[in-house]
Amino acid sequence: MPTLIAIILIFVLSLGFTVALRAGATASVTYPQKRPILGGGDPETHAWQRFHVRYYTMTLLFVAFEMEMMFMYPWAVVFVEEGPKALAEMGMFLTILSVGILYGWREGIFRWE
Amino acid sequence: MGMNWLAHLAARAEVPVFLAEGEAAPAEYAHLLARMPALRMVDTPRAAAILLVVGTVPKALLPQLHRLHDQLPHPRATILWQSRNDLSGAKRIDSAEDIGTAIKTLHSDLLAGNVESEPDILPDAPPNEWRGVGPHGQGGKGMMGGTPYGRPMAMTAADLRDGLELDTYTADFGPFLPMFPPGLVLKLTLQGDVIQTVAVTHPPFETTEDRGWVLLDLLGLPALAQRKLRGDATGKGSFDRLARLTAARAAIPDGLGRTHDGSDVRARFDHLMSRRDSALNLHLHHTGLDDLLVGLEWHEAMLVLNSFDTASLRTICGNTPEPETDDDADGEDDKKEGGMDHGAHAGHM
Amino acid sequence: MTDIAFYTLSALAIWSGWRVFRVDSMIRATFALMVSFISVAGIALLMSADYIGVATVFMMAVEMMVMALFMVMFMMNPAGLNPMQMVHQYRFSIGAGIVAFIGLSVAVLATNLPHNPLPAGRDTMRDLGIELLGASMLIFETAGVTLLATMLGAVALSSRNGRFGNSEEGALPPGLHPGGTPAGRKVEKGGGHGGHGGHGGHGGHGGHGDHGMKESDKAGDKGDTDAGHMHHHAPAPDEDHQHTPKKEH
Amino acid sequence: MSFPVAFLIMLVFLLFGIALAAILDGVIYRRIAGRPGIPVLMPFYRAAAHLSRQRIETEAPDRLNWFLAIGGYIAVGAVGLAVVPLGPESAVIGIKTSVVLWGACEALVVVLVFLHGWSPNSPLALIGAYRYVAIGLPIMLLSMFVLIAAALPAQSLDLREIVISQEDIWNVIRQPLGLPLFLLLGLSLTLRGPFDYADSTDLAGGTAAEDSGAYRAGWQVARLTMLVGFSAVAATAFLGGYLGPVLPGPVWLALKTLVVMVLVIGLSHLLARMPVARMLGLIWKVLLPIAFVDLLLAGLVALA
Amino acid sequence: MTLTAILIVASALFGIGLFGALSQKSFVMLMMGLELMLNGTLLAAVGFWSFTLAGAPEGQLLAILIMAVMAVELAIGFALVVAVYRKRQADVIEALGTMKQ
Repeated sequence: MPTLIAIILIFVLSLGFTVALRAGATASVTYPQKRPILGGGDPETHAWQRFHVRYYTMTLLFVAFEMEMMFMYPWAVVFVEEGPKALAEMGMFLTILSVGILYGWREGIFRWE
Repeated sequence: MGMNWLAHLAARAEVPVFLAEGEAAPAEYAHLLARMPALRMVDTPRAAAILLVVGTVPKALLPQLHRLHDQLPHPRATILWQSRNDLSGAKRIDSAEDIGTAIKTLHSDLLAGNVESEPDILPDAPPNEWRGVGPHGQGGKGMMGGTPYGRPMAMTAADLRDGLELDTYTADFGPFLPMFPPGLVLKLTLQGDVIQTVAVTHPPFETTEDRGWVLLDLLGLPALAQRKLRGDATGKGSFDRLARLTAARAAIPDGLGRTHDGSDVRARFDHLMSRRDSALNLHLHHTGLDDLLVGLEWHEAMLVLNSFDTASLRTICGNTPEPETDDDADGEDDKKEGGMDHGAHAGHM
Repeated sequence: MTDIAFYTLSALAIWSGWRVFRVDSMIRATFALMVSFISVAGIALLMSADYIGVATVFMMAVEMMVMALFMVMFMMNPAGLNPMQMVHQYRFSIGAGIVAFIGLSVAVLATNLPHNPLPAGRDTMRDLGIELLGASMLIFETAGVTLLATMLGAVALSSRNGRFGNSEEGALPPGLHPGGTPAGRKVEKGGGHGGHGGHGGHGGHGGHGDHGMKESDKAGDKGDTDAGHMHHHAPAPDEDHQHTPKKEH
Repeated sequence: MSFPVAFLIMLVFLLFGIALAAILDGVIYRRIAGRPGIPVLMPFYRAAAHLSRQRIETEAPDRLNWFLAIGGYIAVGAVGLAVVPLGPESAVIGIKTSVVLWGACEALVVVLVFLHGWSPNSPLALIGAYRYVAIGLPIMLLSMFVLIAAALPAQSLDLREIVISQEDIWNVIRQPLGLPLFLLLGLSLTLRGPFDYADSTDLAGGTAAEDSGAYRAGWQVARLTMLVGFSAVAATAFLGGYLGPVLPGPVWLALKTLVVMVLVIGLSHLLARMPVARMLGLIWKVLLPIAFVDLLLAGLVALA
Repeated sequence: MTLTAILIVASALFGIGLFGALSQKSFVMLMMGLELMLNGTLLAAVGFWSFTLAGAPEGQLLAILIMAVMAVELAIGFALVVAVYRKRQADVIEALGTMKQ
């Protein structure tokens, strides 16, 4: 509960600070000012688009790999208590997952597709 | 009262200046400006208070200059340095000695309200006519149609690298982007951050400025770039040691931007860092910008662009196809329409 | 105090969950879902689930980030500049949602739930660790294998740079008119891009230099067979604007 | 230490930290650029200059997310600082899983920086946002591994326990690979130097390219907040936090935070940035295996 | 804060998720509905763990597994979306029905 209060307090203060930033400089913005920065150029379309993410396969691998953290945190707490058994089990777990990374590497997913 | 106090503090800051380089700029102007402690060159007009036009911007690029001018936040002012351009309200300076103090004074005056902030040059109207439909007045016809908020939406095209048909973004980039050689305007089509097509709208100006520091800047070493720009005052030995420490050479991918004679960005980087006066003899007869840039992502493309000296880059631009002229512009409309139909079909809209 | 926090967080979770399907912008939809998850994480913290609560934020921030990438990549009008509703069987869905909610709530209210709360001061992290390494060891390792399978499946399905070269790469651009010669220039062998293939090794053999070449040759071989297929499935709307060849990447 | 007192100390720590970080940034930049002078007040003048300029919004921006990105980034950095213990049993956020909470902050940074680049509807900012995600996601794995390694000898995910476990020997010596890897993460979290794929020069400022006026100042403050938060966490996890003779705990913590801050700023000016695809490969193929080795060594040392 | 209240919130989240999963045409939005349903399930699991299991670790394990399911669903789901989009340039569910290649 105190954790939650502290976090909420920090968020309220930070967002309040940003609201104060918004309050300043109220001059209205004109259309020529609004143009996106292109060094003088004028774009044909909106920049928001179906953006081609070049590393999308990597993100899928990452999401699966990152799940391992969920198991690793509790493991770290009991590691010394459980000793070599813990080392062996986590070693096995990480080895299994590393195979996935090696496969991804071989498929070239860490490049810009 | 409160505002005065803020303006008073603000006037003591380094003046944020955005540089717009034109033709026949004063020699070594970048070095000169770098040695002025009261100025700070910024990357984007959004951060600048003063627009400094150096040299003369040719007529063909005046619309771009006007657009750039209007992008600065108020209060703003323009200084024309050895320039034959004409901007209403802008101050002219010709001698190199005065430029530092002139900018500083103008900035203080702006903040104190002694000088009016310059108004927009362009009319206050959206880039395209639009009248929103939809429940909140936004948007146009259908999902992808119309010109919501004054611009159409991007259209799909097949990608070069992996063939996914996602949206493309086409625009003229430059001539006043800090990472572009001055004067260069490229019509780029991007998909994500990868360049799909290149056409030269305007070649770079002829200068003999050494742009080695830009390459350092692009490699994420602004402090070192500044050291190089400020010149020999700090000693060459220490610069070389620092440059080696940063592994800047290793950060450039091997073989990036290779021309037909086999020189790549790394080789040209070495040459720029070594400060030899002789130009690197490049054979660029059949190399166009499309050969060099198409398929590269943005950062790599910028490294390639800035690794050439201006003369070589002008040759390369000469080998590059021109952007479509009016005839083709019709064709382009067709393309848009076609894309729209296609998109609509694919998305069941 | 706890009750105020609980009701606020619950309201936030439900409201942002509802917003997910009501906003136009895909980015807002995704991050509304993230806010819903974070609110649930806050409720978990209230129930002294220190680990699950915080870890939910951690995991869901990442997952929603990835989701946002894909949402923007594949959804038309991703920023919601034009208003839109991409729904079908709307009434049925609303009905199903309400029925599910009411059914579950009634079931909850009708059941006499056992009350056996978490003892105060219990080291739940340690419990979980012991459980993972002891009794539930098999679950833990099975999860590993499942995740591996997920990784392999996801990579195999979505990546087209297989060890046999790109699945569709090297296909020549479609002709200017049906059956015509391919538009655009021929792929240059080597050329200015030779070195670029070395962008991040391909497979265990870290050889970078000549790799792009090899791939382009391979792609070239496949080109002929694939050209027809390309043509038929991707009638590019901008056929006559295709200046550039597909280069080796 | 009661909660309000701890919270106030944290706020003071944060404000001084931000000011000091801004000054240090200027000083180190000038040293490397070969310019004379120590500009102590320049950051404040610069902030005043930002505040006195107009705040421009772009065409049809995502105002809500623009606002949330800046405010959220500040908040997340401050939460990072709040989990750091100022003395025995006196962290503002005293939670048993503070390492995981810090991990959540890291993950949220990626989201917020992405939103900051997404909001203005501008091409260069958008590219910066997407590039940052490519690096920001996988580099979190490094931090998770080295922090778990630091948690092993403490048998707890609580930073307070991690400090206590360093009474004999600091983690920076016990696990020599940990701090360097963690510093790389710090560079990425604070958008600096070789990991500055979001706000880089080749994009004219990237996600910050469209920020003007007060928002520009706000974004810089947010980055500095994150720098302070990160440095304090690094000092706690690897340099023994508040531990030290003679001086009171918070002073030691401040000194160590300062050391990490100097390291991060120095590294950011002295390491070149490589194209993003190369960096992606480097993280997965080189740095991640090193993080594995760090964890393995830490495990063996903890068992020995 | 009682278990009943928590379960009602959880069922509300589940209901909204079900509505989303059924009504959305787009495959990606459908996945968001699924995630929201799992969100409700997660809340219920933590609630049961906290109020009725006396802190038995299996409750937490269940929550972790729910998150793992989300990750797996996300990864495989998006991989499928990419694969389908390659073939069809569409991301709506109807497109899956006509996949016969």
